[in-house]
Amino acid sequence: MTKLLEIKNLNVSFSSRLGTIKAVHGVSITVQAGEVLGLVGESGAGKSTIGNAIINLIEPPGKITDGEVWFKDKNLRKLNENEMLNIRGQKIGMIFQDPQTSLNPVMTIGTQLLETINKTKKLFGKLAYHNAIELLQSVGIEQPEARMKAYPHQFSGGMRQRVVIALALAGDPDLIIADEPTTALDVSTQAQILDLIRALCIERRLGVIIVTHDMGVVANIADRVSVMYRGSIVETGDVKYILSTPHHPYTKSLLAAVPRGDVKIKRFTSIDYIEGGAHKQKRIAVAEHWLGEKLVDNKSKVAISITDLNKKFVLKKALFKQNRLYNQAVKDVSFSITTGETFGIVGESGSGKSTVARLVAGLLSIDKGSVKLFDKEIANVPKNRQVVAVQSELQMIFQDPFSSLNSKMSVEDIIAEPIRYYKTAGSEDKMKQIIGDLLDHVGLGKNAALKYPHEFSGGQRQRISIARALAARPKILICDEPTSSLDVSVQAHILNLLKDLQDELNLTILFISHDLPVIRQMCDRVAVMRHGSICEIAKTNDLFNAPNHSYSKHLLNIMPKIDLFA
Amino acid sequence: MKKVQIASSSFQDNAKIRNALLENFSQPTTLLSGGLLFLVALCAIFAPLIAPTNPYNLAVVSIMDSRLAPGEEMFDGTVAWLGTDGAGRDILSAILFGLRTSLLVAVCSALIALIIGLLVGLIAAFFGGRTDTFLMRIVDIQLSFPAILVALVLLAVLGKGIDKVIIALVIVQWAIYARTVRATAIVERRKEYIEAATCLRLSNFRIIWKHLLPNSISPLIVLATLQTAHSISIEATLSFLGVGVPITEPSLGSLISNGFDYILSGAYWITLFPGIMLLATVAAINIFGDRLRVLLNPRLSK
Amino acid sequence: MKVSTLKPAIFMTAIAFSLGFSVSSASAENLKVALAAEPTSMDPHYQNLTINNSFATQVYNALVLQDVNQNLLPGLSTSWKPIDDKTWEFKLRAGVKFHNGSAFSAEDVVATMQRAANVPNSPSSFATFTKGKTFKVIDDLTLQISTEKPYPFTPNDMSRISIIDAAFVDATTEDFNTGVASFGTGPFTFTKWLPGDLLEIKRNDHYWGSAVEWDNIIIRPISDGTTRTAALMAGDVDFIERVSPSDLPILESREGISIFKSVSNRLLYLTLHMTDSPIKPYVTDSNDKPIASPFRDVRMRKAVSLAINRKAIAERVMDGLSAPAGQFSPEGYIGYSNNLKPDLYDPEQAKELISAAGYADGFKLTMHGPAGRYSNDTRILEAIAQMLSRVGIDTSVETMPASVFFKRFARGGPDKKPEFTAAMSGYANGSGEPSHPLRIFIHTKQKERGYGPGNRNGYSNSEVDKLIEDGRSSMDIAMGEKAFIEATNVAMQEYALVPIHHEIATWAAREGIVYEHGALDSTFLHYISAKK
Amino acid sequence: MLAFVIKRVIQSILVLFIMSLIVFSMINLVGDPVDMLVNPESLPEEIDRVRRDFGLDQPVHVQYWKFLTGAISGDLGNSFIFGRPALALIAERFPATLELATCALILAVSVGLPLGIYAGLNPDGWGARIIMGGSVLGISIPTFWLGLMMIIIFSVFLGWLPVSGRGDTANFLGIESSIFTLDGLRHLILPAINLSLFKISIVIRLTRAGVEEVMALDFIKFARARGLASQRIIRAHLLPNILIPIITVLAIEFGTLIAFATVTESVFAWPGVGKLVIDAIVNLDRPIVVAYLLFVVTLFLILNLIVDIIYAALDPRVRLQGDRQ
Repeated sequence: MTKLLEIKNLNVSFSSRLGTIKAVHGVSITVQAGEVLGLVGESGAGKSTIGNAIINLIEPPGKITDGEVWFKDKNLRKLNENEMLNIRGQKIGMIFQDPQTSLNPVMTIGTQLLETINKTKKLFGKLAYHNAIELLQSVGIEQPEARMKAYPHQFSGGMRQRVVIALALAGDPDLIIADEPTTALDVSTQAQILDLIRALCIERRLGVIIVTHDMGVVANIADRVSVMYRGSIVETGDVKYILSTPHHPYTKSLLAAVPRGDVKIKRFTSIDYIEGGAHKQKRIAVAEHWLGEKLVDNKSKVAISITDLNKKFVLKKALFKQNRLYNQAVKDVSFSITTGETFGIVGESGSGKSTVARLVAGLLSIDKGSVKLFDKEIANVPKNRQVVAVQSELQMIFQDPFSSLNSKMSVEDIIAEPIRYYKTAGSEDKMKQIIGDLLDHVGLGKNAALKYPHEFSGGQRQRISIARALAARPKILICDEPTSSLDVSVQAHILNLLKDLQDELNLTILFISHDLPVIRQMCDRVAVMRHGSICEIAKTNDLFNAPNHSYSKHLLNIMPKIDLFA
Repeated sequence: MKKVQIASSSFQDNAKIRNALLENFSQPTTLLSGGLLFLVALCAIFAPLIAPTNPYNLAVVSIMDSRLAPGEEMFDGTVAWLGTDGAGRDILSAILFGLRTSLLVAVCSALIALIIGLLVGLIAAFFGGRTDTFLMRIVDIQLSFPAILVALVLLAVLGKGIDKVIIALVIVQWAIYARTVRATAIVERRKEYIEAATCLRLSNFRIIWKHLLPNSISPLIVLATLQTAHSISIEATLSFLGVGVPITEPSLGSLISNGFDYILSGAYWITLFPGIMLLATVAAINIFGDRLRVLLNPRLSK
Repeated sequence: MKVSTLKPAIFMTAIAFSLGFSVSSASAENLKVALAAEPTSMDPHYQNLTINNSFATQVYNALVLQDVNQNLLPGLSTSWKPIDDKTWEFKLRAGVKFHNGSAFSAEDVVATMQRAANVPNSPSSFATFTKGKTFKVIDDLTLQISTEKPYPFTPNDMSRISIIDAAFVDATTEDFNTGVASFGTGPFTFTKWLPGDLLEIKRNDHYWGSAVEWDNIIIRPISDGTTRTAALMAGDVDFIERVSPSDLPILESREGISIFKSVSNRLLYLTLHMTDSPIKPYVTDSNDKPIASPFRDVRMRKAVSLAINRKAIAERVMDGLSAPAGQFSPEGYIGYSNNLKPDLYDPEQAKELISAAGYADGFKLTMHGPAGRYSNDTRILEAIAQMLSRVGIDTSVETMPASVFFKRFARGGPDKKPEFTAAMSGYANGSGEPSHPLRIFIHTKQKERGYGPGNRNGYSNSEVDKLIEDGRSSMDIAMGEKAFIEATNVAMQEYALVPIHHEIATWAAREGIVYEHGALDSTFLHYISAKK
Repeated sequence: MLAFVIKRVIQSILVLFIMSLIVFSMINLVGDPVDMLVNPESLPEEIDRVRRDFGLDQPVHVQYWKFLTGAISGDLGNSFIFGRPALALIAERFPATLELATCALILAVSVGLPLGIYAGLNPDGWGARIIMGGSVLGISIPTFWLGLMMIIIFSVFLGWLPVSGRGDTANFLGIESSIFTLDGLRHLILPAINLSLFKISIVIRLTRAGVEEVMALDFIKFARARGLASQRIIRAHLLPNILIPIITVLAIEFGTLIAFATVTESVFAWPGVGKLVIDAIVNLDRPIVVAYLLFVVTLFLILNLIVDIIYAALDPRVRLQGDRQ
């Protein structure tokens, strides 16, 4: 095999008045033709920077400070901007993460394809048109002639990513750099796109660099993998080898943190290597604490009971009712959750799982059906004190750690809010002590109280969210994709914390996720949702071992598996 | 679409913001405009103390001193460094006092309009639905009136006076704030921290006051700066068109428009110096507002 | 270029042609004029408004004309005389033709009088001048006008109404605006009007009087004084009226510009309230408590007059464009009293009078006035406020748009009574009839008899009232004028009003153009001529 | 689309109704037009006659009802001063204003757009600093002051251009405009520049902000990664994306241009609607003020509607619905 690309000792730094941040240092990688190299690492590791550095598209103030980039027999670092124009697109294609933003929204797909073909292949007119049609066909787009005239927003996410791939292929490049190509896609689409890239790679003997944070993706597609940590490559090797026998402690902890779809484990192995700043968790004795005061009076065996829940959203308004278009987000959903149970809802985006969570939490109005919390009906009843009281026993953890905290309030104020509002602490001093305890308990440490949310990382913020929820002394916790935007290692910590809390406080948890392995690790029972309805409700083990519904089977089938280790 | 945000290292983020702040505040334009603004504000606040004469005191101003060239001596012996106007007011003093009036009008109207707009915008964004539609239609009506004409008609109705100019400017401006607040607040409204607050079953008032407001206000601060500059300009224009502040208590705008009658006769200083002051003030506020916008919008700062 | 005989039909066509396709080539015989305002209509009977009336004299003639000092001259009537106490006889001019070619006769006058009083939608009609008069045609060129009571001012009234062709008695205002009906007997014919932009008139070659020398006059309305001056300086126009006082120095110092000035009959005055109750608290003591108007006391009124430095206002505010006044008329003008001189500035005596009247501790006064109605009005008020403040009356000024001012001035108070304690306003005699200001401002208010509609300060003196009424019913004009002058003497010595100054009217033109000017500040285009 | 337009029209009529109510009652509070109209030498009965003739003796609600019934049949009343239909007066003057505003708008776009793009593409260069500094000045200088200064400099001292008025007009393709004569153009230059300066600055700033925003988007980066040259990226990818918001803003700005022309018109004695309406306000010629405000608001509403339609036409993502947001 010949070396297609060789990077030697690449250094990239971002300079500002406060100093220089080395985003990439001393990175050397090689890619052969027909090979897929996985570049894996967590956010901030510098992996995307490498991709941009190869085709010299680093935005200022970023700068390549050292190193060589050899493509075939050319040192790309020695080329000027004009010569680079002939490399980009023609020799090296790029695929970006979000197909939503990668395409010019006001230009048809056809025009974007043709302009690229004009430039890279110097083909014009009919020839270019036929070439474009061929390209669309090759990435699996049906009716390419008609689709040429369509605008990006008329495609689904997966289709759009195919168009992006077609654009990347338009110049017949030898190397494709795919930067998180499937992160923004649904699980099933993700699988298709990965298959497509794999197929193209073999068919056209392309070299491919896949930049990703997802071990599953790497396991599925890559031949070799380089693991990045804080701007450096800590380990490179054959995928099977690395996944089964990782050497570097970072790689080890990374792999340990990946939730397993095959077997449920009690807890994730503690990983200290990663979240360097995290405090040692200082536990408090919950039973004797303020937090546990209200635990004894468990009124009912059934915490949440839902029957025939319905919700639709107006898609298109119209003067006359019959002309309005609706989206039936939730259709006849029924289930009940016993106290102390963790109930999961799994489904792809748009399946209505988050809507169910918000309906239960009372954040959305209910069209039809009944929602009972501890036998108290809350659907479409006047908001009297009792309803509010029972509703406030339910708290929620949200998906996005950045928008779920009010950035204008200090952590102390955020957590204090329910305590102050309901005057549950007695005195200000008592309250401060409680807040300190809560922060200790979720593993942030007392000192976090005086800081503001923006001073914390995503995982830490999720801990603050949990502390805020705890401050309301809830009996029910709804977790809406609480870890989907976190790195795997951080995810493992948060999931461990949730497990602990449930044990200590006998919480009832409604856990929403699109990620089957996570569901498996967290839930006692699972509901599978699709198009607003529940396909199947089963005990977690039963579902994973013997799914009943065909959709459940499909989901399990396309679940990324890292079954190479063990 | 699932929203995937890459949780970049927080410390780096922080450094970036602080960096942007530092970089912005140490830029010469920011320093210059900020400094100028500070100076202007000082002049306005301490005008009665630093002005050589009190141009609003008719018992002191004498018509016999009218239209003295810069540097000439007035009857009572004071030197009019920037000359005197048609009524015998020392231009330097008149600028200082006029600045006070102009700033008072602009800042008051901007503040009051901001408060009204803030309330309307927040209520519209928070409650949504019919409340939103209703309030926004009112805003539309207000915005479809051309500002200068509304102010003109209003002042024709209300008569002259600083308070009346402020009322007119408030009526002209509040809707702009309301619309801006609503635009921001409606985005914030959908964020999860508002849902979290709802989960805590806090009262609507508390959610609006403690959560929605603090997060929706920053674009308003920028808008308020720019609107303040604009108000000064509008006030000057109104004075030019003959409505505005009383003649015996001129603002920068009325000084300019009064002085303009004399420009052909060579008494350039009556309109020129207040004009320069007006321009400097408005430009300084605008530049400062611009910088503030860059500063408060981390996306724009590099 | 002189067209001697032209058939009416051809003439009409020519006009119609020029309406549609006007030629705007600039030739030497064209004059470009910038006026401060434009007429609101081309209909001479639409609105009794100074600018309308002065423009109407270009296209139309009245029976009686006025010169620039409002002396009466023969117009379409060559002579007039009272034949008894209640009847005037007018001899009409022979051989006069309207612009459309039809001949002028007494019937046209009667028709005109009928129309003038009854123009629909007129915002201010000429009925005032025709009311109570009966018109009788004796023959084609003789007309008798009779009144119910002896009325000496019929010729003055007749100088105000433009005579139109009887054929157009039913023409609408719009017909005049578009030129369909606008045929007069005046020195110019109407060519076209683009409201707000320009107004064009053309020489009437068949004019019965002395011919004008301009082929065409193009009038542009430019309301801003500085812009008007700039237009003259830039050569855009040849002639402007109402030079801003502040622009005068530069125009005077500029080569190639001539300036014409004359003291006009436009008076600026202060009115001081003199009835018992203050209408609104515009006078307060030093503790801001409302007090009754101090100006009930004639000494206080005199003190105000003495405190005003009229000379300083003339020099400093008006740039020399005002003449200190002590009565309604300027010197040499009808109704002028030789006994009355403008008060000289005497702050010491003013202070003494104030002490004597019991106001030594001073008081606070708010003066009101219109903004932008009279030349430098707000500045004059400000200057007066300065001067009053110096003699111990702590004065502040409130100005407002004229529309608001006049409503409040007349009826702003409770019961629709005048509102202000001290206010500044202006007056110019339009008809040249000497009793006019006395009847309007000085006579005790008697609404139903038409006396004192402008008497807003409550001045009342039965001796003065009698003099005015006697004068107005005497057919002996000389006798009447004596009575009016006597009434003026008394009223002014009691400061029924405090006169400030007469404005000096100004015109400016490029060199080579002369303007015959007098006490009227309106511009009469046929008095503009080229220097011979 | 049709539903959208219908809904808009209904809303607009409502807006107009409320607005006329406000303006009508407001003007009624001010002063008495009769004081401005009637010659002071007139007899008292003449004053009463005028008040009666204009219907001003009736209670305001009766006057308003009369106005409303007239307005429905397209009659907004006669000007008190000119005695002619207010709408006709406005229509007569409108071409001059339209001409001025159009020229100012063209100037604003043709100057502002290139400068804004330049400043956006080279944000740190000296050129951009000068342009942005200039735009701050442009926003800061009050229009009237600039106008007067321009007259002083270009007309009085340099004598290059005429001071005021509209100049000769000519008819071309049925449009009577001063653009078609040299004299007309000379008259137009100063007022148009004066009116456009503020808008130029606005366009510069909008464009610059748009450029910076769009240039940071992924699709631009992707276009570069596809090897497209900068020229092509600017022309085909950047421009269409910034033009959409700018065009829509401009349509609204056009409305404000017409409203703001009031100031420029009174400085340059331009015979447009603005001057007419200022005089009307001063003289309390209520029919004209009401008609003009209704006219301007209608114009705004129509422009808004057009903006939304243009937006939908230009941006394939937008589909018009019965609701604005």
